[in-house]
Parts: sequence; structure tokens; C-alpha cells
Amino acid sequence: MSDDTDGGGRTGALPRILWKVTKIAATVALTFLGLLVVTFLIGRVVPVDPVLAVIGDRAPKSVYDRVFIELGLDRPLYEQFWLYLQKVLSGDFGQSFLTKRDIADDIARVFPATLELATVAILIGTVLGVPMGVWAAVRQGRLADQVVRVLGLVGYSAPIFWLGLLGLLVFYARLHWVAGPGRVDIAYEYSITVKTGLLLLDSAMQGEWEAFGNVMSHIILPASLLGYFSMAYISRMTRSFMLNELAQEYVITARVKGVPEWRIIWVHALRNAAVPLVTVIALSYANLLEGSVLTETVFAWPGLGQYLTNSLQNADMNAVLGSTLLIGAIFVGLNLMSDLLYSLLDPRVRRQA
Amino acid sequence: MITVDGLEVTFRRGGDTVRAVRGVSFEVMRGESFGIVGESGSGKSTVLRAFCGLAPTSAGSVAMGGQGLQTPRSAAFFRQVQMVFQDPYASLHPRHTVDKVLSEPLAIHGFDRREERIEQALAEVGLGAGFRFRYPHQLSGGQRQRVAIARALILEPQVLLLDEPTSALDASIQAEVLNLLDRLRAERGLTYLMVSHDLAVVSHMCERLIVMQHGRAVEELSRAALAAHRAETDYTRKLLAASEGYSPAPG
Amino acid sequence: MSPLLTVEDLRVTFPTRQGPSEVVRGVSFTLGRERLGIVGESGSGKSQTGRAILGLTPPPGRATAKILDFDGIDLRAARPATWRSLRGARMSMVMQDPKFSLNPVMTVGRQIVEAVKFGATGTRAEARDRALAMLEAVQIRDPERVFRAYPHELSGGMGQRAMIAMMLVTEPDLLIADEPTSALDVTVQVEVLRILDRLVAERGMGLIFISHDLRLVSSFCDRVLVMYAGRVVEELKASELKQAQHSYTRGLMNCLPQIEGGQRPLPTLERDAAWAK
Amino acid sequence: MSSLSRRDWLLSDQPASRRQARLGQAYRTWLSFRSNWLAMVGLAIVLALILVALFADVIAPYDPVLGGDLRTERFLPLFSEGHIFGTDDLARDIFSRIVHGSRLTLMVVVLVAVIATPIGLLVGTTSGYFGGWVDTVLMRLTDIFLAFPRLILALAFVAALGPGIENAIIAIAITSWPPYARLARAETLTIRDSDYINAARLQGASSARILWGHVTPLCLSSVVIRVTLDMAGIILTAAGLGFLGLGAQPPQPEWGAMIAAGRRFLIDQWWVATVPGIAIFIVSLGFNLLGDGLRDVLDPKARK
Amino acid sequence: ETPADTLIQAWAIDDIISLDPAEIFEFTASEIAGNAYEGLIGYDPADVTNIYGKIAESWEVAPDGMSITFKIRDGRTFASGNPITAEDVVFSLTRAVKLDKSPAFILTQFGLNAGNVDEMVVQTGPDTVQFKMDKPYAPTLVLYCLTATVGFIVDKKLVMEHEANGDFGYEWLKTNYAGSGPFTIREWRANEAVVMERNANYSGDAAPMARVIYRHIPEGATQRLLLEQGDIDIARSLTAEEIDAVRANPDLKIQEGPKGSIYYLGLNQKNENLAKPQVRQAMKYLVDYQAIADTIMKGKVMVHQAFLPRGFLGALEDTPFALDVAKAKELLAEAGLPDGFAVTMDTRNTPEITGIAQAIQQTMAQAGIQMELIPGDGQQTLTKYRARNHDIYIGRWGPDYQDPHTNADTFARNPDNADDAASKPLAWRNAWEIPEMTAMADAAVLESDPAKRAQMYLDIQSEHQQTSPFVIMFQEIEVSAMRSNVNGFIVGPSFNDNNYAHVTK
Ligand SMILES: Nc1ncnc2c1ncn2[C@@H]1O[C@H](COP(=O)(O)OP(=O)(O)OP(=O)(O)O)[C@@H](O)[C@H]1O
Ligand SMILES: Nc1ncnc2c1ncn2[C@@H]1O[C@H](COP(=O)(O)OP(=O)(O)OP(=O)(O)O)[C@@H](O)[C@H]1O
Ligand SMILES: [Mg+2]
Ligand SMILES: [Mg+2]
Repeated sequence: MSDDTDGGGRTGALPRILWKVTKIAATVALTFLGLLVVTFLIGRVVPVDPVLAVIGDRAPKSVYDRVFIELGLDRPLYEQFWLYLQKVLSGDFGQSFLTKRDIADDIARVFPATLELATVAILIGTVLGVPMGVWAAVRQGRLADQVVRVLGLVGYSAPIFWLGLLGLLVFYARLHWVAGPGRVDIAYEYSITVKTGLLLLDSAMQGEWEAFGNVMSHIILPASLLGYFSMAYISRMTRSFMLNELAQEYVITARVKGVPEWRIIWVHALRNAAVPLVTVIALSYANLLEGSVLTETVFAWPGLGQYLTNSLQNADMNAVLGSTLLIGAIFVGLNLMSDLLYSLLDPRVRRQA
Repeated sequence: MITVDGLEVTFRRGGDTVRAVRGVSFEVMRGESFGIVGESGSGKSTVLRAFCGLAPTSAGSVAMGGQGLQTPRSAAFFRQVQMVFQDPYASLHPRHTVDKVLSEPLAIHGFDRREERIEQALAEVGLGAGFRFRYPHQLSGGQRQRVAIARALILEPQVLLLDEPTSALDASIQAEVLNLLDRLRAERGLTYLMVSHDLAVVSHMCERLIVMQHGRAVEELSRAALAAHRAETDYTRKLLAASEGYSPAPG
Repeated sequence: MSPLLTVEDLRVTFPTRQGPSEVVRGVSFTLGRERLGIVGESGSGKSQTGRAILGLTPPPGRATAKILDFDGIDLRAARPATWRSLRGARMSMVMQDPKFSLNPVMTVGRQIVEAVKFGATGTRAEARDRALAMLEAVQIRDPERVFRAYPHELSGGMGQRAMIAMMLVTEPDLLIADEPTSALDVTVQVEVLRILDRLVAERGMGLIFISHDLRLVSSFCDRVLVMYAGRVVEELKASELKQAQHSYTRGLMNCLPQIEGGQRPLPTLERDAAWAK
Repeated sequence: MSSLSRRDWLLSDQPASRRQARLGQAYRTWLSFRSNWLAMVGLAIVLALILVALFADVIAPYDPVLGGDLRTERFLPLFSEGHIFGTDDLARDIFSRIVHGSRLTLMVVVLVAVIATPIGLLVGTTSGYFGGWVDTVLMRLTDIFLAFPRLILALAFVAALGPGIENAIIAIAITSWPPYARLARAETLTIRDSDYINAARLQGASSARILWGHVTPLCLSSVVIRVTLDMAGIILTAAGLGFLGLGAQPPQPEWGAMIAAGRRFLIDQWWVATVPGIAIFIVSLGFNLLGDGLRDVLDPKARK
Repeated sequence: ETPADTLIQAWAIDDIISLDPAEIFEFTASEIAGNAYEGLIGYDPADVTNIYGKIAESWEVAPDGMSITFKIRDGRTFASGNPITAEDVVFSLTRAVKLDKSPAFILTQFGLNAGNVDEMVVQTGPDTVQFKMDKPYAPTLVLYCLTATVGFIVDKKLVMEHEANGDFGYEWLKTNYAGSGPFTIREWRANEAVVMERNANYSGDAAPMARVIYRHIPEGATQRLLLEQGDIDIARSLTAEEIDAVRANPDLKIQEGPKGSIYYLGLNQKNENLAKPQVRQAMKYLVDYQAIADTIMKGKVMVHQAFLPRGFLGALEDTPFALDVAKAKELLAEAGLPDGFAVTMDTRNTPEITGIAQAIQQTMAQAGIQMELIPGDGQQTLTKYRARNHDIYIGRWGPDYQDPHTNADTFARNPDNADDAASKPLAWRNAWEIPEMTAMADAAVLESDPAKRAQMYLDIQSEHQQTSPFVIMFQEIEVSAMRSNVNGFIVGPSFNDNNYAHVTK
């Protein structure tokens, strides 16, 4: 097509950006509203009496009735939702029935643990998964490919909680290679001043290298396990993206130019495969954040997953709503971010953005 | 038979608008074969698609047999007008056998004697009964295009829209398909509206043609004028020169 | 003068479920500093011939030959290092469709400079200058802009010119052009061909021009190979095409419709099983 | 008909009837599938699962729920006499529980496939085919479900409906369809403007007919592949719910719940949790291998 | 390895919902409060009849039995440094009544309420406080009730500094600390840890441990691993198998103490089969008590079949029932159900309850009773139980204070069997209508002679054991596993008696 065929009117650049931003904002808002409604409704049909969760089994009726009203359970459903919505919009997620603290405080306390775990895991998954996928693609059909495939399949197929227990047994109890459950040994707990809540970061910034080492030896096993699972996914996707890219004409062009093979693989093809890979990695990151529920149980990791499970089982609906919103927000945020990265990596999209 | 008057087609995509067709008018007589030539992206296909309701008309009018066409097109319209697409590799459903491809339109329009009609349609396009239960991947490009033509003809339409029916085919197979189309028109008295970027093909097939550039019809020519290289616009002359093959000096 | 390229009994085989399938079956020819056209219908093995010469037969395919000699170098035994020193620097290929043949996430400039870098020595700035000069040589009016542009920002014609610039920037001795213009509009086609023509004439390269358009090849090239089912059925001077002996070649010539009007119905090609033997 | 000629009949390039064409197509698919030995292993595992589930009553030597004598038959190790996989804390035969548990696993697989696949296909193809506001509404809905963390949504549903394998299945199915809808939509978008769909429109085919007869069959294979590949994840999610006490409930011999119950004895009576762990692993592996194989055969994009 | 001055315990601490003594009612929080707060009086965990003064120096029961006067010990201080005065005592008790949180009934059952508490609990001198009641309750009952966490004394000055909207500092105290015990509560991170520190201002002997930390480790296996590696000092929730393993490990030791908790089946009398006396009786013969106690619950329970746990005044120690399928079949036949019947049992999905339930399911099946387990998490089964929607509920009940009335009140009293009754004791939850037994239990409360009172409870239990719709099975034994260098950990009969003020390691 020659340069001027699309001579039709194009709307200006600025309104287009505005249009896009508005659209994204509307999408996000809608998604959130949906999340709120669904979680709220679930919270109301759970066959658990939230009053009991607050007052326990033995309280007399008078206490029961008072708490029932305190929790606003006497009002009609839509009114409860409306009140909740208003509060959320003003940034108040309410108090947890169980911990008696503001949900925001609770989440600020538990979330960094999960974030740290998931981040280390995704780093492990990416650093291993991408090269493995590339390698498998380059060696398609050969032994290396099969090895990577089997490794990946094992990662897909084994129940994580089982692997976690076995891992603890082997690497902690028998071999003493890693530290046990929990985030840090008590001995170091108070040598780190918690600022970000990410203990690795906090200890490193404060120069507490011994504590850093301890935190590391605690996180390495659960993170490796989670990382293994994302590695399985990432390497599989990398392989298929790379196969796709390596079959493209531009790869032949590069060969014709005399570009060495390593450069074709790692610069030309991978650079193109990176575009969809970003989304895959972002997605597995988000999945790790939520998928750590099981790992957290096994490793006594005081994170969001445990908080949420516990809140759900006790019908602590404010806590459930708050955490779900946070996780939803992370999903949406990661999606937006991967879109953004997508457009940074892919000049074809960048132009339009 | 066909009247297109001031046709405009505008596509909106995201924040973009593309004016693909900008005020094209022409008329095709009953039994005539009319051609549209032009380069890639000039809007040829869009004219055809707008005519049969597959693309949105933003201005102008299209009519058939003197009657304006309403959107969406009626079932009766589809019995009169059928289309053959450019790429035989993309115009057959990969999971449908030839038999299924041909029987479906019959089922939709409630035709009787289906078995007979299918066999006859296959025979007409020069495919034996042995092709009836094949899948597209078991057919060559030329054979596929024959199936596509059979599919278009099985509803016994009066007008056939041909969107570059041979441009994806080798020269030798192109000749066979063009001959087939020629024969069918003669036998059935069909009206053709044919799009191509190949001047030679259009001049072989059509009595009259228009030349399109950037969504506009820049020139209308008869076959005789084309054969005599009597083009009026620069653009058409360039097309003509290019179709001669390579000439070292800038012409 | 010894020929630039000698090919004898080139065969390309792909394993398939029905057993190995030979798609190029004993092609032999020599090439000097001239324009050699290869024509034939789709699937006749033209592209695979071209790729086999550059050692780019896609796995799991395999290419074999009695002789495959480029300027005294036996390509059959070439190691990856030899190939790297040859490809780009001394032999190149222009591909059909710039839309797919250029890396979409690299600027055109980088892709050209890359060709210089791996083909010759020199500083970055030199490489850049050479790339810009080459872009000018293929008649790009604003080389700086095209240098910075991404492939999708160029029209087909511009992209194909950039592709040619990339392949010629190292001044190779042999250029294989595989349907270099069939994805382009007719009006642009001619311009690109002229650029190619001029560069070949100026630099004295050997050119293999692959196309299925007999008319185009006959008017562009000096010599023509006609392929059918993986074999060369006829080899002749472009000017002698009208006197072609083989019925396949003649059939190809005749079945094209003429603007001036011709036979009706068009003569069709009656395939003869003997051609493929 | 001799076997050779039957093969020729199936592989004929000129089938003489609809049936021959269809069977021939299936046979060709089978042939290319058969050449992938890993996929065949996967198929064998899945078939074995089905057989074991069907004949559980015959295969299992003991009752899966009622155990033996608490004082003498607890924690018999692997390969004990009469208890090849040993017994658990309530003196139940682990082999019998594994065999009966295959029914639950199969039920999870089948029900999720039967619920989630049609929803995903319907939403995705409708959304992709019609575009416009239909697309916007359906995709927003899908996005909401996608933005919902999956395990957590499942947890929430189970919390709402009460623990139990049926509710876990419903929860998993409800959270599984959005990716299928996305996939079907993406596929539909590429198909929607293809010429064979245009041809069908030009023949006056109704939208429903096009969706059902033309679009869905094409999306089906990629969705089926995806569902098969997801099966491992689904089994693991069900097991994970069981592990958290929200899926299948004791004394049901669901494998995840068995791990959950057995993890208390992992250190000393390791086989109690490990045998079901291996069972889950093998079946997940089977579905993964099968899905990979199916993709190689059915997905034209992956084939080249 | 754990630091020498720090005691680290692994436990499931997710039951903590508050640290305010006026609200504390759960195991973990009770234990924490027991080590961080003090009450007026306490008892010797080894011999609960030995009641002694803590914050109170002495006490005196009025001749009419309608009030008790406490004399506050001099010179004691809170952790904040404030002195402990009679004012604090009055404040703490009236505060608990006025706040009216879940455990407030322990005090209000003596006729106190928000309206009259200011007259009922009064300061009568510079260091004397009088506690008045509406009836002459048995003095031990009152005293035991005052040893419960709800009677713990809080630092009025400190608490009132944090008062907001007349809440008596409740919002603040539920996550903070204002006590006088050997340890202070430094931090509670829900589901993660509770950190306690030695109270520098403690009036008694300073605790050897500078820090006591509870780590939330719900998994028994994980606790065991940590304990074996020496990463914790005490593991609090091991299973029977793990306890066996720990016993065999020379680095570790076990400390156990009977707890007041009782495992029982509640048979809902709204179910027509279960309402038949022979069926109730048959069920009592269909549990293999001893096998369960010897295998799946080994070391964690002892067979016990009356509603008062051993160690309580008047506890009945007879265990007349054992697995006897033939007898049970006979009884069922008598009840017109020779082929058994189908029934459901709501079961909490904790490993222990589930294990017991499954074992019972097996033995019931031998008599033809098809028992289907309906598992659910704690809140769900409880919600259902309280709504009397169950057939059978398998439960565990812990006494609220050390007096027999606590269990008699719930197992043997049902003053109003209507669906909307104001109080919902276990007898009510199983729709067991027992006016006579209720009257017997009420009389026992007012008996001030301990011996007579004990006999009254024995009588009630004997009848209860035979006729009630409760299959009482076991009494819990709390087992803690610890590193062998840990000494001085005291496991008392109730959780607020568990004491680590003297632990050394
Ligand atoms: N559905 C659509 N949405 C947006 N733009 C479109 C759409 N269809 C066509 N166009 C644009 O309209 C213009 C004309 O397209 P059209 O297909 O009619 O060209 P053509 O002359 O048939 O070209 P070719 O020879 O390549 O088939 C092009 O610029 C094309 O990009
Ligand atoms: N990777 C491959 N595996 C198997 N067969 C192949 C492969 N690549 C090409 N072929 C077959 O080789 C034959 C020759 O292909 P080639 O690309 O050389 O044809 P061509 O003459 O260039 O045709 P066209 O004009 O369509 O480009 C064809 O039959 C093709 O199907
Ligand atoms: Mg077109
Ligand atoms: Mg080719």
C-alpha cells in the first residue's frame, strides 16, 4: 500500500488518548463494581452467621441482638451494599470482624509477605523459564526439547501442597539446606525495622546482611516451588512463541545477512517473542499472588492468601471484600501494565497509543 | 440490472476512520460483464461488498433491477446475487466437505431435488462425482475455486460478483477458471461484476470497466478502448505500461 | 572467465509421512555475472532451489548436490563459520514480502547496520554512513527518516527498497531475488525492478531472479530456467522465449490473456506426465 | 474387507459417501495422533482412568469408606499383604480408596468440561461474531470474572454453597469459562470476516446457523485443546480445595482430600499422602500429554 | 536455634478475636490473658479447690451469702507503673458488665446488669470492694467465676486515657494491653504472631524469659518439624502420631494435663428416630470409645462419659458404655428399627473431629445405622447447630469456669425449649425438654455446702448419663511437646491456667 491511501480523516492525537484513557477508566470502574457486587452477594449467602464469628458460641441473646444491629445486618441488602459502597469510595474498607483492625491496615500488613513471595517466585520462574523455552524451541523435537517439556509437565501436574510438604521434609528437616516455615527466624525478627514490609528489601537497605541471609533461606523453598509452577507455564509459552517467531521470514532474512545464530535467537526472535511473553509473565505473576494460598498454608506464610481463607471461613466479609478488591486491582493493574509494556515493546502498537 | 450511484463507504476502527470508497457510480446492464480494476487498497472489493450488504454504505445508493436495496438484504436478493471470492484457500470452510458446502444453501432456501442439483453443479464446473465428499485440503487451488463457483451457481442467481477470482492461481489454472466463467455466462446469460488488478484478465472477461484509485473511479473504458491503449488518465496509462512486462528505460 | 556459481544435480528432500519427498530433483546450471531467471508454476521448487544455494533449506529438509561451487568455495561442505562469512558479505537474497521479511521490532536502520557489521569491519559511524548511502542508492528520498523508521511505518514499495538496500549494502557477488516484487502494486513493481537492474549493472553481480511471471522474467533477465515439478525442463535465452521448444513453456506463454484480445477460450495447459520424468 | 483395504478405504482421496469422508478424516487425525508416542501415553492414562472409574467396584478389594480394625490395621505400609498401597489412619485400604477416588476425579473432569466448555463457547462466539455492544457487554462480564482471582472465587463460591465436591465442581466450572470465552472470541474474530463466513452470509444463512454450523466447529478444537490442557489444573484446583477442606469432604476418597488428611502423617507414614499425590500427578500428566498431542493434531497453527 | 531468653511456641492462634479481658473467650487469648493479667483470686492448677488471693489479699462471704467483700493487696502495680487500687477493681468488673461482651454472662448470672452494676460492685473502703448478688449462690461458684478472664483487672487510668465515645477504652484495649501479669503483650499480629515481653513492673518474681512468642503454625506436621529442628521450643497442636514420635525423641519431651473439654455427640430430639430412648441408648453402645482413645486420639483424650470433666467438683467417673453391637441391635429392634436407619452428622472439618466421626461412622454401620457425615467449617456447623437443623452434631465443649455449674448449665438445663428461647444451652440445641433436671441443676447452684453440692451433681450426672441425648465420649488431654531443656511450663485445667512465668531453658 502506498503512503497516502488512507487519506481519510484521522482524529487528532490528543482526543484519541483521552478517548483511550476514558475507556480504560470506565472498564476498570466497571470491573471493580462487578467485583464488589459479586463478592458482596457471596458474602450474604454464605451459611455462616457473621454475628457468631464476632461473639463466639456462648454469648447470650442480648449480646447477639446488639451485635446483629451493630453489623448493620438488620437493614435490607441493597442498603447494606449502598452503605458499603459509599464507605469504600471514601477509602474506608471498614473493620475486620476478626482482627478488629482496619482492613487497610490488615492488608498493608499481610500483603507484603505475599508480594515478596510472589515476586521472588516470578523472578525464579522467568529467569529459568524463558531460557528453557528458548532452548527447547531451538532444539525442537530433540532431547533438550523433551527434557524441558517433561520438566514443565511435571510442574503442571504435581499438587503444590504435596510438593511443598515433601520439600520441607527433604530440604529443611533432612538436609538442613533451607530454613523452615515462616518468613524469618525469631532471632532476626527484631533486627529488621519493617518499612516496606518486604523483608528482603528492608534488611538489605538496613545493611543487616545476616538477617537478609536468613530471610532468603526462608523464602527460597516456597518461592522455588511457586517459581517452578510459573516456570512450567512460562517455558511452555516461550517455546511456542519462539517456534512461531523462528518460522518467520525475517529470521531467514537475518540468516541471509550473515547474522550469527545466537543473535538471531536471542536478539531477533526473542525480542519479538517478548511482546506476547510480557502478558504471559504478568498473568502468571497475578496468578502467583492469588495462587499462593496453598503454599502459604503449608509454609505458615503470614500472607494475603491465609488472611483471605481465614476471613472466608469466618464470614469476615469486610476482610474478604477488601482483599478481593485488592487482588482484583492487582489483576487489572497488571493487565494495564502489560498492555503498556506491550506497546513499549511493539512499535506497531506504540504508534497508535 | 445494477445501479451504483455515488457510493461512499467509511470504516471506523478505534479512533480511525478510513474512507474506502468515495463516490463511485456505475451501471451494469443485464447479461453484461463489467470490470473494476485498480491497485491494492483502492476500494474495489469494498464496492462489491457494499453492494451485497457486507460493508456499510455511508452515502449513495445501490439498486438492482431498478429497485433500491434495503439493509439487511432479503433472502430473495441472495437468490439473485452470489459472489466468488479472491482466495480459494480462504473461501471454503476447512471443516466442511464439498457436499456440505453445496447442500447448505439448498437447505437454507428450501430447494428440492438436492442430490441431483449438487451432482449437476459439480458437473457444470467440471468436477466429477469423486470430488463430492472431499475436504478442501484434498483439493488444489483451481479445484477449490471451481467449488466456490459451484456454490455460487447452485442457487441459480442472475448476477455473479467476482472478486479477483483468479489472482491467487497459477497462470495455467487461471486460464481454466476464466474459460469456465466465460462458458457459464454464455450458457446461463449471467451478469458479471468482476474485480481484478490484472488489466489483461479484465479486458479478456469484461465489455466495460472502471479504473479505481484511492476509492474513486478515475476512468471508465470499454474493452476496445483498453485494447487500443486509449486511456485518458495518467494512472491508467501507467497500469497499462506495467502490464507489458519490464522495460529498462523509464517510460 | 570461470562461472560465479556452479550447480550440478541439486536435490532437496523433505521427509513426510508418506516417505521422503524430493521437491528439487537434480537441478543443474551455471551462473556468471548475469541475470538468470527461474520460472515455473507454484510448488515447482523455485524457492527451494534458491534457498538451497544459500544453505537455508529449512529443517528437516536436506539439500544435496554433485557440485555446489561458489567462486571456488565448495558450499556442500561449508561450516557455519564459512556460511557466516559468505552470507550477507558475498551472497544475499531479497525476499518476496517486506511485510514479513523485516524484523518488526527493529528499526530499518539497525537492520541494515547489522548486515554491515557482520559482513565487514568498520566503526558504527561508518556502518551508518554506508547504510544511509545505500538507502539513497535505492532511491529513497528521505534516508534519515527511513533509517529511523520501523518496518510497519513504510509502504510496501519503500519496504522492498529498504530490503534491497540491506541485501546490497555489503556489495555481494551473488544476489538471489525470490519474487521480489509480487507483493507490490504493479506501478511500484516497475520502479523496484529498475533499481535492481541498475545496481546489478553497476556492480556486476550475478543475479538469480525467481518469479512465476514468464512475461516479466523474459523481459528482465538474460537467461531463463523453466522449472516443472522440481526439474529444469528447459533453459533458454530470454530473447528466444518465443521459440521455446518445450510444450510446458509454450503452454505457459499461451495461456495468459492478452489486453489486446486473443484466443477465446484461452488455450489451457495439458499436463504431460512425461514432463516430470 | 481385509484390514489393508479398510485402511485404503479410509484414506481414500475420493470418498464416496459422507460417512466415508467423516471416518476418513477421523482416521487421518488418529494416524497423526498415533505417531506421537507421548500423546499416546496420555491417552492411555486417561482411558485407564475411565476404565478404573467404571469398574471401581470390581477392582477395589475393600470398602473405600469403612476401614478395618483400628487397633491392628492402621498405617500398614506399602505392599503389605492384602493392602498393596497400605492403609491409612482409619485402617482403610488406600488402593481401594484410590480406585474409588478415580470416580470423583473423573466426575470433576467431565462436569467441568460439560459446564464450562459450552458456556465459554457460547459467550465467546456470540461476543466475537456480533461485536458492538453485545461484545462489550459480554466481554465486560468476562473481564469481571477474569479479574476475579480464580481460586479465591472458587473459595468464595464454596464458602457460599457449602463445602462438598459438587459445589467445588460448580465453583471451578464457573471460574473456568472466561478464558475459553476469550479464546473462542479471539478465534471467532479471525473467522468472522473470512470469506467462507461471508459466503454463508451471502447465501442467506441466519446468524444462529453461522454461529452453530460454521464458527463453533472451528473454535471447538482450540477450546477442547485448552480444556484438556486445563484439566490438570482443574484436578489440582479440586484437590487444592479438598486440601483446604472446602472440596470433597472426608470420608470421600477424593485424592486431594486424601493428601490433606494424610499430610499429618507425612513424616512417618509418608505413603498415606504420597500415593494419592502420585495418582493426581499421573492423571494430570495424562491430560497434559493428551492435550499437547491433540494440539499437535487439531490445531493447524501449531502444526507447521 | 531459639534465643536463650525467648520462649517460642507454635500454635494455631487464629481464634484470637480480642485482647480485652472483658471480651476474651477463646483458648489462645485466654492463655495469653492468664499470663498477662491478674484476677482478684486464683486457684492452684494442681488442686483447684485451693483458692488463694492474687490482687485481693483476702475475702469474706457475708453471712446471708448475698455478697463477698475483697480486700485489695497493697503496693502492687500495673505494667504501666500505676498502682493497683480498689478503684481499678470496681472499674474492671463494672466495665465488663457494661460492655456486655460474650463472656459477660459469667458475671451477670449473679443478677448484675448494666443498670444495677454500679450498686452491685462498690468500693466500701480505701482498699475494699464489695461484690453483691441477687441470690445466695454457692460461694465457690462465685469465686471460680471471678477467676475467669472476664474478672481480670485492667489499669483504669491507662484504659480511660484511650476512651472514645464512652466505650471504656474498648476499641483500644482489644488490640492493646493494660494489665499487671508477669508478661506484657507487646504485639498481636493476627494469624501471625503474638509477642509477649517480661513485665518490668511485675509485683511478683520476674519471669526468667524476656520474651514469649506465639507463632501461628496451624499444621501439626509443620510444628513437629520446627520443634525437631529446634526452631521452636514448644509445639502445642500435635496429632496422636506426632506425639508418639516426639516421645521417642530424646531431645524432646511431652507435658500433658487433663483439660475440661469434652467430646460428645448431640442427638437432636426433633428427629423422630433419635427421640426414641432405646435409640439414644443404642448409640451409646455403638462408639468404640477405647479403640479411638488408643489409636487415632491416642494420648489426647481419655474415655469419659459424664458431662462434668474429671477434676471438677462432683465429677462422675463411671464409664458404663463400651462398644456392644449386639446390645445396640437389640435396643434398636426394641425401638422398632431392627434394620437401623439413616441419619446425618454435622462434622467440623478439623482432623480430630473428622477422624472420630469416621470411626463412629464405621461402628454405627455395624448395627445398620447409615450415618452420613456433613462436614463444614466451624462457623458453618455451629450456625446450623444453633438453629437446631442437625440430626447429630459431634462437638467439643469446654467449661467456661472451674465450677460444675458451667457444664450443668448447658448439658442439664433447658428452661425454655421454645424455638425463640432467650438462652440456648446444649440441651436446648438438641431440643431436649427436661423441667425436672433443670430444677435439680438450679437447686445445686444455691447449695453452699460443697459435699452436698457434689452429691447433687453426681445424681444429675447419673441420670443424665443414661437418659440424655448426649453421647459423651472423651475428656481432652492437652499435650504440649517441647525441647527437653524447657522446664517449668505448667499446663492447667483451663487455658488461662497454662503458665510460663517460671519457664527456664
Ligand atoms: N472492514 C474494514 N475495516 C476498515 N478498513 C477496511 C475494511 N475493509 C477494507 N478496509 C480498507 O478499505 C480500503 C479499500 O479496501 P479494499 O479491500 O476494497 O481494496 P481492494 O481494492 O479490494 O484491494 P485488494 O486488491 O488488495 O483486494 C483499504 O485501505 C482497506 O484497508
Ligand atoms: N518445509 C517443507 N516441508 C515439506 N515440503 C516443503 C517445505 N517447503 C516447501 N515444500 C514443498 O516443496 C515444494 C517446492 O516449494 P517451493 O517453495 O520451492 O515452490 P515455489 O516454486 O517457490 O512455489 P511458489 O511459486 O508458490 O513460491 C512444494 O511442493 C512445497 O510443498
Ligand atoms: Mg480486494
Ligand atoms: Mg516460492
